[in-house]
Amino acid sequence: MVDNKKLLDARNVVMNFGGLKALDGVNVHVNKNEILGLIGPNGSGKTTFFNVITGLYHLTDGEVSFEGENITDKTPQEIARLGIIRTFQSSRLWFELSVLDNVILGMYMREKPSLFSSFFKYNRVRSDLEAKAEEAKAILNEFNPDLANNCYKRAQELALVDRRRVEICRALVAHPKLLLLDEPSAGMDPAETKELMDDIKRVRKTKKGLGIVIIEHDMTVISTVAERVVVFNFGKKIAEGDFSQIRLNKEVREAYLGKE
Amino acid sequence: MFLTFLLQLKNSIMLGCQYSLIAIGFTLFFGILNVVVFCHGDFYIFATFAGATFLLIFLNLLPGIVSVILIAVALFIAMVLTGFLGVVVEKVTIKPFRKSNPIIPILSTLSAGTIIEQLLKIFYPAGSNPQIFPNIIPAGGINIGEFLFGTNEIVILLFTIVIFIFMYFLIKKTKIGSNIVAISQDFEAASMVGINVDRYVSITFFIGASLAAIAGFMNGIYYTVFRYDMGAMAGIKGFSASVVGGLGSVFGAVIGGFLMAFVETFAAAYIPGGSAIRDVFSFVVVLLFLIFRPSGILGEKIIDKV
Amino acid sequence: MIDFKKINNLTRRKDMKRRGFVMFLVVFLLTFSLLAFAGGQKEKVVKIAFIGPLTGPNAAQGMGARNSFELAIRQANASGEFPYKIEMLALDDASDPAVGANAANKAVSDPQVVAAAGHWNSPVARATIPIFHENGVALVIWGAIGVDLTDKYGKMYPEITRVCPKLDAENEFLADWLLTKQGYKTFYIIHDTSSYGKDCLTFMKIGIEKRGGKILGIDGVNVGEKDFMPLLTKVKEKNPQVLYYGGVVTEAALLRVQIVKAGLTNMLYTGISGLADQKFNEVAGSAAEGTVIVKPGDPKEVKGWPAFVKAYKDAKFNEPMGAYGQYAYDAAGVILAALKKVGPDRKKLVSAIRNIKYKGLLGTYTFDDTGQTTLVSMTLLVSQDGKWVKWEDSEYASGKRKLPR
Amino acid sequence: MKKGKLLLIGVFFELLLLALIVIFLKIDNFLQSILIFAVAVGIWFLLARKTRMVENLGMAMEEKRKELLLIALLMVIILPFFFLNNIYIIHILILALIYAIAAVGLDFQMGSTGMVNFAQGTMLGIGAYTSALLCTTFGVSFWIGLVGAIIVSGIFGVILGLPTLKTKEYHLSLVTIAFAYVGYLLILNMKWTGGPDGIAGIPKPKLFGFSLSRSIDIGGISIPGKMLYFYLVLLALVLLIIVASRLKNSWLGLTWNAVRDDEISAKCYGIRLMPYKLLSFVFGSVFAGIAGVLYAHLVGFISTESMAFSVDLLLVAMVILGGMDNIAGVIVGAILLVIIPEKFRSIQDFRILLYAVTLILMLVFRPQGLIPKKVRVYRNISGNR
Repeated sequence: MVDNKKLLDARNVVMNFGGLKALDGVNVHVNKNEILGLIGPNGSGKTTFFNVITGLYHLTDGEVSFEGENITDKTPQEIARLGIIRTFQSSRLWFELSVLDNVILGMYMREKPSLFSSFFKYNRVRSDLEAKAEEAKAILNEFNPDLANNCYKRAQELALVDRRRVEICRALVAHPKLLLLDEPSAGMDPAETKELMDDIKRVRKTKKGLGIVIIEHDMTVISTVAERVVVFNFGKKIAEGDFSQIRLNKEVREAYLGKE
Repeated sequence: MFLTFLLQLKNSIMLGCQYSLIAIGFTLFFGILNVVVFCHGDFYIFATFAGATFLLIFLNLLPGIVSVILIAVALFIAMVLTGFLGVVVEKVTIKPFRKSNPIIPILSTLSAGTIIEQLLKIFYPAGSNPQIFPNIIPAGGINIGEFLFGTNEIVILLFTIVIFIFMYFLIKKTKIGSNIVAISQDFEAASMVGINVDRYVSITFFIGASLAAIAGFMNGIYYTVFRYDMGAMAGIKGFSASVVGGLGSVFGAVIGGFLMAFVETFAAAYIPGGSAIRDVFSFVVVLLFLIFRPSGILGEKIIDKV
Repeated sequence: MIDFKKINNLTRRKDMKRRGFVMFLVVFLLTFSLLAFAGGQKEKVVKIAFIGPLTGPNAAQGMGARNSFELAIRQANASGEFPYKIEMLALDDASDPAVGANAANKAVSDPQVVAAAGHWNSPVARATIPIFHENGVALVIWGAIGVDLTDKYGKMYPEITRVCPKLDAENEFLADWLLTKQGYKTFYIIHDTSSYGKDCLTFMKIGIEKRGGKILGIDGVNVGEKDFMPLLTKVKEKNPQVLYYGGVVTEAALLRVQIVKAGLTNMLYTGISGLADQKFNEVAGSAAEGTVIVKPGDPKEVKGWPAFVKAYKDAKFNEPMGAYGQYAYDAAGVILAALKKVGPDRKKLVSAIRNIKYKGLLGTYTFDDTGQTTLVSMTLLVSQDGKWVKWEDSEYASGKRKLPR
Repeated sequence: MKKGKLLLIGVFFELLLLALIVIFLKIDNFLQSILIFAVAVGIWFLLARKTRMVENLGMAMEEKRKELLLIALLMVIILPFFFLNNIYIIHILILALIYAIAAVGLDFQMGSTGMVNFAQGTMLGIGAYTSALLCTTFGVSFWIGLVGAIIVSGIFGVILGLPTLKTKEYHLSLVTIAFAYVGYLLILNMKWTGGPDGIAGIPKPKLFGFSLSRSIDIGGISIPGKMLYFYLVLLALVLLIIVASRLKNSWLGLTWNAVRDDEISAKCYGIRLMPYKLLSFVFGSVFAGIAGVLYAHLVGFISTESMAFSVDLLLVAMVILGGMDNIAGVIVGAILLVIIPEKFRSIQDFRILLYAVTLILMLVFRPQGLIPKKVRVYRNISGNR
């Protein structure tokens, strides 16, 4: 049962790079507690859509609102603080930091780091950080015990799968309300993909009210996890609905499935 | 009054020729590898040494030969030597660090520059003293009324213009140019479509360094006195010029070079006590550009890719 | 002491190798400690410190002076008038006050050092003078000509004396010659922004204005500047009779060459000892012709000179003597004379040097109450056919050639 | 492995190190010093190859950190007593510590936040000039001069940091270069800074009444004033190290590293770049300012030579050589680059050349520096290592 309160609502979003229209008036909304699949051929503007929502790109026209609040002109930082957290296609961890530090930094927004305390209440700051470390370790353990065991590895030493896992952990500890996953399964073999999907399912079970948008090429992922699917092509939304309908949609077939 | 203004204009153009030639090198290197080669100024002074040395040798070995040919040959040798120096420096101090933190190449090239400078100082005969550039261009020149246009100035100006035109054709019209441009737009892609990236990197460094060589040679002709430690400042000025013009844009580098020269010359000429702090003015201009228009005059806007 | 057995047990493998290493460590440690703490026990020597720019931009001057200084010491040892061996402790100040301060500290912290001669750069002297004062070691300045060194510090500290003439004397002499003897009226002053250049400006300005000359303009340039065209274009507009440059050889030569380029042929180019180096003529080439400078006491006058030059040659130093060699030589002479009188005692030497009357290479040295030598003689040089020629025997004096006006 | 034994190993190595340093400083002969250096390095490699010594040492550093650091500090405290008869070496040691302070400050930008800064030497100069001017013209005490310098250099840190809003990497490096030159030229050409003459006669600080310039007698042995100054600087260094390590091990350090490693994901986790970059500049500049004050009052004379571009480069080299984002490393780098050249004075002209060559070799073969940075360790969490 999905309660149908809109979490994110993007109305006719337009994004221009010079001449080229990366997004051409798309309307997308995400509900609480739902997993929205976002598919479309390469260069159809999926990632651009993420960048617009998270405020990395400033959109040319249109409006994005989150929980009824207009976030069109907000900075990435402000948007993140509202609870929209994303992962990246080419995973963007802090590579010279340890896995543990990466996850701990995910909790940055739950903190109010103050210079004063780092001088004069240093011990408290440390003990607090160590508590955070415990929490980080716990969630790493949930996803993959070896990660927890090698939590002092530098992020750059990790395998691709683990990088994505760490990225998801990092995102979760930020207590997001809306989680944007950009091709989490890219470059994984079926087994790994399977694990990943289980992880995602588990996440949405444990985290109440969390909305997830997931960009994917791998249709099996979409078909298993996504409750609703939106299809982009050339920066336009060409279809919307659940996967079974989508796959029958003629336009989509030409644009997308036709390719496979 | 107005005459003085014209003369100052000429002075700044003379200075601008050198700055822009150095700046082009910076901009080429940055374009192709996204590195700033901090020893570029030392290429320049190295070339001045090389040019002077070979001119002296020629003038002593075969006196009475048409000096134009001698100059051409000496310049050519200087260009080739400096060009190879550039290639070597790239191989040793930049190639190993293509993937690493940009701080590293900054430092490696800086120390490479120091090494060149020190080698000149230690191993060139009486290298720590000021050196003489043989006076090859006949004195005199054209006098338009009070306005004196020295022969060497005319030579430098014409030659610089030729170089600019040559560069334009090289970049726009030749295969080399198009490939270099391709690499600067997307290193990986270029290597995928089968451009021998390393080769073109070397070529670029050869070209850039030999441009610095030309600037160095002109430096000799124009000032006739030079010293091993005059490279560093020239390098920093060239770098500033290329940034002001917009790193990555050759034409911008030219504009930037002349702009810097104008600022300096007129600060020295018209601001009371300005000659002592002329560099302050040029650097302030650089700072203003960096703060309000980091992409420079012609550089394309810097957006970090996601 | 450390129980090596334990350490062996720590390091898990039980072969003899490791014991070997640890022993090796110990042996190496002991040997080098011995090597370190041995030393110092030598025959009775007295050291005189020499400080000067042995590296850096002014290394040429520094090395020449160092050699001349060493020459004097060698001669003293050879003379056998001293019951102990005299050694020179040559220290580098690299023309950098901080390095100079290090060197001064090194000198005063060596108990064998009884006195010191130092410095070509005035800023370095300003940094080291307090150190020598604090430790009560006499410092004879051989090359730094900043006026305040004696006028200010020399007055305060008895340790400080100077054998070379100070900078204002030279400018005074030059100004007098230009205005009263030659009757030039209008001047333009360019100086580098070093303290030398600034002092030049100060005293030349005084000298000119005192004699009713007119200064059309003053400009500073940074050391290392090479492009003087904007400045000279400005000067051309003002059209002075004389351009005075307060600075040193490289910029002076660059300036000279560009003066000709800028077509300022009817203007006299002049300066003081900063230009007094054959290098200027070499570098400026034909442009140098007709440059007039003042240089303190041309040594070639004094009769001891040929012997000195010969001795310097025979000593087979690698570097030429430089413009200040003779002063370093006499600085050594002053110290040695005082040493002969009162023996190796820092305190006694201080007063002995101040009150000395010493017949040196360039003349008889006595010091006034600021520690400045009273021995002053100036020579006027003019660049003629790529050489510095004494004004008196130049073709300009004889009227064969004319100075620009 | 028993902890006591670990401690023993640590102490043993520290003693060894101390002995080496003392010997190295005592010897005046260039070749001998080189020889010692070679032997030391050789032994180190042998140990690393053939025995567990080095691993154990590493373990000791982990387990017995506090104790070992304390002992090390004690050793540094007794160090000057080896040179009672040679103030010069104490002078050099003081300089080393002073540059270490400035280098640790520079590391906030280069190591923690990944911004190259060629103006640290200029900041040092600014601090030195501030205190020098205050003390000579207004005759205030060293301590007030120090406070003044901290404030002024902090302000300049903000000014230098502001352009980082717009610029990165090479552009930023040019900003700092330009700043360095402008600062240098302005101070050189202004009247009230003494221009090229610099400022002489900067007083030695007074501690509990007596001035550090004169030597005092304690139980027969006279302790030279230099030595007291040494302890003053050492105290400053220790305090600043504590400050630095607290900054780096608290949230500030983490966020700095986040900004260094990836600005975009930093943004996406709510980290605002500007304040953190500014902070790293401000702290760095304040450290440089303090170093400058200590320098000015040590030499007693300050002029623009002490803030020339070469000083900026030297400081950068110290950070690289020692190891970015690692306080211990940076300090080692600073001390090496101050002490070794003193030995190289005997080969005068080749000195700078050797610098440059070593730096390049360093970058090629060990870019992470002599003592590379380590990952943060959180003690009381389960399954550590």
